[in-house]
Amino acid sequence: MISVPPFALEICVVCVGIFLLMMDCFTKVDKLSLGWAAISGLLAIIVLSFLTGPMPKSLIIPQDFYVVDQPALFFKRFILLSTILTICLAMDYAPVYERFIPSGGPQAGLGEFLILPIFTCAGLMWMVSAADFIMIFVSLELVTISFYVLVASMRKNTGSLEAGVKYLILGALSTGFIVYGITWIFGVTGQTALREIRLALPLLSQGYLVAVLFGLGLVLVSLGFKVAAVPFQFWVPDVYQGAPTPITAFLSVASKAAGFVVLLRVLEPFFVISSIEAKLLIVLTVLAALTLIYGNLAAMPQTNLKRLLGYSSIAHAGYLLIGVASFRGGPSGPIIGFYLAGYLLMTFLAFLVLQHVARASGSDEISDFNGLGRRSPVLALGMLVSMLSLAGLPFTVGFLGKFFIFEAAMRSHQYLLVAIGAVTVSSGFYYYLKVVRAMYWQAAPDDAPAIAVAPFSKFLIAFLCIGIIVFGIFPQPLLAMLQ
Amino acid sequence: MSPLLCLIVLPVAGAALIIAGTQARTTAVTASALNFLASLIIFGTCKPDQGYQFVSSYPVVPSLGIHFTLGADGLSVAILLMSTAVTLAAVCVTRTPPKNGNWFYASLLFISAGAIGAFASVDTFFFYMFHELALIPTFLLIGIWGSGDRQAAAWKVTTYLAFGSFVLLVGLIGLYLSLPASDRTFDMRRIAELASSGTAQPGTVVYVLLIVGFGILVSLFPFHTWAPQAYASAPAPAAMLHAGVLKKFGLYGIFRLVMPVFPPDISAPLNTLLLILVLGNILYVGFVTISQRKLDLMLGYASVMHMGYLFLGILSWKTLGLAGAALMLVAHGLSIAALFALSGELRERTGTLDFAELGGLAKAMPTFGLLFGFAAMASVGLPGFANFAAELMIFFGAFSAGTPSKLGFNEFQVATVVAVWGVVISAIFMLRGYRRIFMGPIGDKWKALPDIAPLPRLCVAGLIVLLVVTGFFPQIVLNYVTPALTWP
Amino acid sequence: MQLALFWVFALLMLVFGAAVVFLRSPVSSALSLVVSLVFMAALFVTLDAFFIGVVQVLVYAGAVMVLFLFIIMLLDLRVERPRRLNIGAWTGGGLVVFGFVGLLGKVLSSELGFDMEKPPVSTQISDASAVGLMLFRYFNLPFQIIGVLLLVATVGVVVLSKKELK
Amino acid sequence: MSAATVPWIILFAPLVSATLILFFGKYSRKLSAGLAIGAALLSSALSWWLFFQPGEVGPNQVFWINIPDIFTVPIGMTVDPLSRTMLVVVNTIAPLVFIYSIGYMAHEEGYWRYFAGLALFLFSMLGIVLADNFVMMFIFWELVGVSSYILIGHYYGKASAADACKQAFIVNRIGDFGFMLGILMLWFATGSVVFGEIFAKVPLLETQGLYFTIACILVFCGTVGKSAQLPLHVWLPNSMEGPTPVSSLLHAATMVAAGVYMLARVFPLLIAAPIARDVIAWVGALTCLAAGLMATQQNDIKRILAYSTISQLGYMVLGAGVAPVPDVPMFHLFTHAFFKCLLFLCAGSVIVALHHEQDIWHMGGLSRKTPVTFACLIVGTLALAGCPGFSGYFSKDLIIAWAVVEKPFLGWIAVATAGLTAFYMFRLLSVVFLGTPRSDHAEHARESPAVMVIPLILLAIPAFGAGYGPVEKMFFHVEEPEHVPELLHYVLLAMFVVAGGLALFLYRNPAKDPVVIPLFANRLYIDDAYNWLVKNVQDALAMLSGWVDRWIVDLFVVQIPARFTWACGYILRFLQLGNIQAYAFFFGAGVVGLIYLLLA
Amino acid sequence: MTPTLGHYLAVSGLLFIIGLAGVILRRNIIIIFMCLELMLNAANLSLVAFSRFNVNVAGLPNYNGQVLVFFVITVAAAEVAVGLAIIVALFRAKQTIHVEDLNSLKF
Repeated sequence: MISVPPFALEICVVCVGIFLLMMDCFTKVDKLSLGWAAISGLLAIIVLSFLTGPMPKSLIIPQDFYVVDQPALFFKRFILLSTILTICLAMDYAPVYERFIPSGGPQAGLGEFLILPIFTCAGLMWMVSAADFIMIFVSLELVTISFYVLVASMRKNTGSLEAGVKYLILGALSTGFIVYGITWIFGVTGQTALREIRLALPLLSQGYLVAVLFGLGLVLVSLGFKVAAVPFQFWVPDVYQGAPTPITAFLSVASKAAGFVVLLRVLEPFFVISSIEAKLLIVLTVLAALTLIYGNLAAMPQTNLKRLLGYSSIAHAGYLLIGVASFRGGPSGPIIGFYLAGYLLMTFLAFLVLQHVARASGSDEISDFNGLGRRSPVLALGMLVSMLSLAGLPFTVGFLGKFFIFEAAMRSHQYLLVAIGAVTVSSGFYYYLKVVRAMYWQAAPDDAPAIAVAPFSKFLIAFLCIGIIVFGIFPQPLLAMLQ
Repeated sequence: MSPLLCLIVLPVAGAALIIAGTQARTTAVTASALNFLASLIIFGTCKPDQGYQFVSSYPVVPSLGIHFTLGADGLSVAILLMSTAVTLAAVCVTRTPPKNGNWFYASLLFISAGAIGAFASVDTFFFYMFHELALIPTFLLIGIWGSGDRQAAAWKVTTYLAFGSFVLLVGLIGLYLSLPASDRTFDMRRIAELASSGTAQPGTVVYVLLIVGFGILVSLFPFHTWAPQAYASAPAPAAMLHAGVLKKFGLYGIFRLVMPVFPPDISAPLNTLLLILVLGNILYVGFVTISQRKLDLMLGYASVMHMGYLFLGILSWKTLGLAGAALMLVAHGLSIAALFALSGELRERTGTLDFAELGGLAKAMPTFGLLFGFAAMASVGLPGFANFAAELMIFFGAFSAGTPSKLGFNEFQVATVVAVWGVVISAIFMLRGYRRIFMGPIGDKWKALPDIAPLPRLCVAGLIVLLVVTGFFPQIVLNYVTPALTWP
Repeated sequence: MQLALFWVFALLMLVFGAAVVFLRSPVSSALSLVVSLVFMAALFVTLDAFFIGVVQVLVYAGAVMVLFLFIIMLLDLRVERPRRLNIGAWTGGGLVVFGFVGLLGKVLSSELGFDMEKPPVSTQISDASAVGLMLFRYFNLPFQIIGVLLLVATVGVVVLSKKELK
Repeated sequence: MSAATVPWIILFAPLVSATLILFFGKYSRKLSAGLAIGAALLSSALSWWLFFQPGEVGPNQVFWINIPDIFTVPIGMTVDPLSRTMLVVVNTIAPLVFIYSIGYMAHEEGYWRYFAGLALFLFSMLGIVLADNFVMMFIFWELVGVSSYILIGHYYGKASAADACKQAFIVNRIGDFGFMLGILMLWFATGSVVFGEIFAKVPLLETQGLYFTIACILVFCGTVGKSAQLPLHVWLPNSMEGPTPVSSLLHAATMVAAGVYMLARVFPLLIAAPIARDVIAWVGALTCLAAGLMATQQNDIKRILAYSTISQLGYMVLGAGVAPVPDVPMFHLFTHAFFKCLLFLCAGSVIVALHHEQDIWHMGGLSRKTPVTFACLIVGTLALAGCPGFSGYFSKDLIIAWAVVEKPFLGWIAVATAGLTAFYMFRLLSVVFLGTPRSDHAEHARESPAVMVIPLILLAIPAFGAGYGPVEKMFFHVEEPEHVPELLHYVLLAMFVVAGGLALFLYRNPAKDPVVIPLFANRLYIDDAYNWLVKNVQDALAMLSGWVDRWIVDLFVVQIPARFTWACGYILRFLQLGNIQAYAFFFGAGVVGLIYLLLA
Repeated sequence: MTPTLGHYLAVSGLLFIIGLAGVILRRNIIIIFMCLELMLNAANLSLVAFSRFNVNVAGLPNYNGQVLVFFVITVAAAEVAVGLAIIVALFRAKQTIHVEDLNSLKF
């Protein structure tokens, strides 16, 4: 039984990335084969992640800022999987991508487009096991900067560029806030490691707690920015709409997930101070409420599916924030993990189908789905499943996620949030079913183009559908991984 | 594999096959016919007085006490039989729509599977999940193949029921959390035990949540407005399944999760209010029904109105009223299904259900008129049909409910008086409808209408025969349901 | 003496910082940014953080500013097109700014500990070596990550600005 | 065949035949008629056999609903003198009518429907007669309603017939509403629905004076609906839309008699509730007066008979209200059954003879064309008008006598009505049969076929003789009240002579009605009042609530919340201005707000 | 008489706010970007101040802060590089770097 040290995982990821960059740079291989190589490499790393042993007691990476616990491992796999799916989508997206690249040849820029997510993946994996503010900051920045590049990388598409700039400015703004926040927390506690902070906090005088709260607030702001919590969500719809579809999916799943993991990690030490805990309860509740309302309600009038999914990702951030806000009922980590896992499946499924339809019709409008039920049953079925799961219909993983969330909320007496949930869930049904209506009620326009679905995409759709339904009925395996 | 599981799996498998592309109609008919036979066998082998049988349980989320537990006692067995019968009838009377009919049949089977699953579940969690399964098929059925203002109706019913069932979900979670943390479970039996032993004390809030949640699903006044419109625009088989079978979910839930759990001191304070709502269903909706000018809307409102009787029987909180309500549940399912089947047939023939345009059709279609007459009389609550026995028991139960042994009138008795007047009201609108459509001089354009086709005739006749049998021998059903509805 | 120096540096830094915001021509904004950052470096020095000060001057005045000016020249940005005063933006901005000032005041006034004088430090080891040691011993992993980050940045810049990708 | 099983056969034979007709009748007219008549004859024979069985036939019950020691509804047969008598009456008249129908319906369509309806009707009536508990009686009560619906609506193609049957059913339902409540109250008080057990608890009930009285009056509502007492009598004249044999069955033996029979059945209760009896007596007296008045101005031969029926039923109810024993009204029911059936059948044969002409002003001079019918009609008329020596005389005068003794005022009302009866019957007689024909139909009228005439003759016999001592003794034991005022009989006799003579004098072959009293001709405007109520109250209310449901309830429960949510979303999305500065501003504002929350 | 911690914090806070104000008020993306740099540096100033005023038993300042400053500067540099690249790409595509012109994605 071989066992690798956990931090080897990220190193392997980075090595894969660098190796592929070299290949891309110095050889004339077909870029898509790079993608396959990346996928297989990351798959191998997932396998590897099941062989990790305990952290070696070495000075190189002190426990203080690199923890590897069960959730962290789960999320590493989660992120690896989402990266793989992103690369699959990206390979499928290649034809569209090439249209928007100032190209000096076939498959221009595709290599970078397929390889950069690997580094993002490494950054995310570091994020989920970061336990020190410096570590958090650095890995966060790695992720953010690589996303700047990926979002803006379709240079001949003004939408992509505009999205890039918006993400850049607001992202940098939130970077400023997190740095300033970290500054204050460090300044008052004299520590950057969460464990140390936890120890230091109880010794502080009342006045310093104000400063701690100030810093914590600033950190919350920029984490809220990452997970798209209202009122820091403004970038989301625009960037989602503008960015290349695979990147949008990657953003909405992986980056949000990592954001939530960090959020939980960062909040945890501050709960020891009861006054801070009370304040946090209020703030988180308010954030969750605003996010729920804004995301769900503003999604209702949308007509562009990509943008709609942007709003829906805000909405789901809201549900996840309910989970965060109901920490009083017990640890909300597993619940959030489960919800995110489900969210991964259904979001990638949705974007996969969207990508096919959009490539055929040339736009992301919901009306492009008219009559899909007869034009391409497979895609329609996939979209149906993912929409129902997003809406939270039973026998899909989405329902279980919501169920666990609201169970926790009731358990911790968050009745306000539950009440808001009643409204938002039913409006959620409305806007997700808008897509179903387009697919099955509306007749297809006569000039509706035929949609080709590669066998591999079919396989992916089937895989994701099955995942959604199976975990919607037998969640136990996932939950076991999270305990 | 437990027989109940196969009851659920058969329709689902049928739907899957249909989507996969087998011949839709034959598959659906075989699946539902087999299901009907299976439920007959179950009905025969079930021993009503021995509580839950055919129990089979698979753990799903042990940490939360969620198990996939199937089981059936007399009550659920009776309702299951009704459900499968109605499903069979619905599938048979279906006229395969021109475009993607396979989805039509698949949706029907899914609705049926959802209802059956709900009635066969002992685990509250799956009980809920199965009911939700029927939401989207309804949406598709009404939205794609509906008539009239189908889109508005489909949106309304879907979002509204989604809202209602979320309220219900919250209520169920509340119930779950009100159990002692040591043994929290979703098992109905255990919940009932814990509640009766007093270890679990769910509060009034939970009670209200459950009543409102179930009430919305059962179209309790004033949450009823989704129902008539939906049934009016739904294709006949969908209306049959939804009004006949699926809607009964709410009442079944009250039998299972409200009756045994909440002691009178929680339920009593709200009785007056609920009675007022029930009278709203019977009297107010009754008048609304009288004012309808189209058959489909009239039937929709009528089914809403009859829910009032059911609720009255339930509120009586007495075995007599409850048994009556359970009998009514079966009877109403059968009769409303027959009525919707016929009105669907009628729409297929005449293209309109407007009283003003129809008339004297019995001349052209005597058998049709006869069958409709039977079904109408059944739903009016004429002796000889199960509905009468049910209404009778409900009235007796409700009249004797409330603070007992006092000959002065309490609120229940007042309510009963009004409810009995509802019998007159339902006679008024049913006979009016019958007179407008089937009696009087016949219009020229209807003279050539062909009489009802053999297969629909067979289905409707079958339903009516069931009604008559249970009407002559209500004891058959009562023997099954009564043990399930008597608590210490 | 130290206090006087501090105020000089601080005020100049703030003034030029404000200049970045309020000057209309990008070039002058950029230049005043440089100046402001240089004075900040001076403040670093007053805090005995010589190494950081030097890095500050090198990286910002040296690299970043050049980059900025270069781009500005490349795009030859003229004076920002004359703006009609955007009331909404200004009132909004003002509100946010004053709100933030208020918060900052609240925080600073909440604790006497902030009024402490500079504690004396033993100066036998230079801060450069100290920071270096920390960096390579203790913060090794973040340091590696920064490496990856720079790699990504490089690739990204290439992807984003190469005239014709191959 | 034991006496215990006979009632079941009697009861279910008609149902079986009805079912068979329902399935096979449409294939052969003979078959349907044969089945129905066979069943009728069978149960008739058995009834007579049962009538001569000595002694009580023990309670033989099966349970219809049985929730032990909570609620049990048996289906049981009572065989006591009362039900025996009623069985005989019903089962003697029914076969005759069935047979008569062969001729009457010979050329009608819907033959099997008709006979199935008749059989079902008979079944329901027998059920009422044999019922041994309230619920069972209520069941058949309703079934009578529905079978009358089927039969009255036989010509459903005619709008008037369709409306009539609907009205009949609904009005009966209204009566049943009261009946049901009465049953509920009695059950709640005694815990049982079986007559015997309830009667046993009468002493306990008497302690609950008001409650008990209300219960009895509510039960009486059933009678009001079923035997067409004021104010629910309107359906009966309209029910003349049905075929004439149906009317005769309806009025003579089955439907309307049910109400009176029920009163007799629950007599032990009524005895204990004096106030309720007063109500009953008053309703009866008023009904018989009002109906008599209305009858004097009708022009449709069947409607005249219909109102006379109502009036006679009024007598019976009055009798139930005043007499000490149920046999008094039952006796009148008994005699009335025969002569009223006879009268209707005569009317029927007249109508057939005139090719379904019913307006008496298109008849006349039929005495020579249809002698047999004429003779039978005279017998019936004399019996109905209470001519001494005819059956009606005995029974009616008995009731009047009791009324005069117990409640003089009501008594004299009854006496007056007796005069009215004579008047309108002789009016009918002379207008239809005497004088000259007023239409060519009447010119060429011809006696009906034997299958219709023979029942007439058969019925004429009891119509004449059913009132005499031996027959009376055989079925009832009634005694005159003591000290009846002597002149009562002379007054009645005078009434008969004067009124009859007056009628014959007034209506000696006039072209049109010499006496015109709109108030009576328009049936005291009661029907109009009902129409007004239905139109302006019920339907208006329905419209209103329909509107409310559409525009108020739906608005507040569904539309407004939905629209509001959507509108909120629509507004919220405009926060997404697309302008980075705006985003930065919101961002900053968010930061400030959040930290204020934290530090506050 | 030396400046206290509070002085440094106040000054850096003001600088931070100035940067924020710039981000909100200016419409030229490059200048907005400069203002962001300003904010980062303000943060650095207070970091250094904190690390200087928080002396451990050995009499050494808390160097974690300065390490973080070092990282921040590096990251900022990288960010500037990428950001300017994006801005250049934008300018090439749309011939503008004014925020008003970036409103094709909204609502």
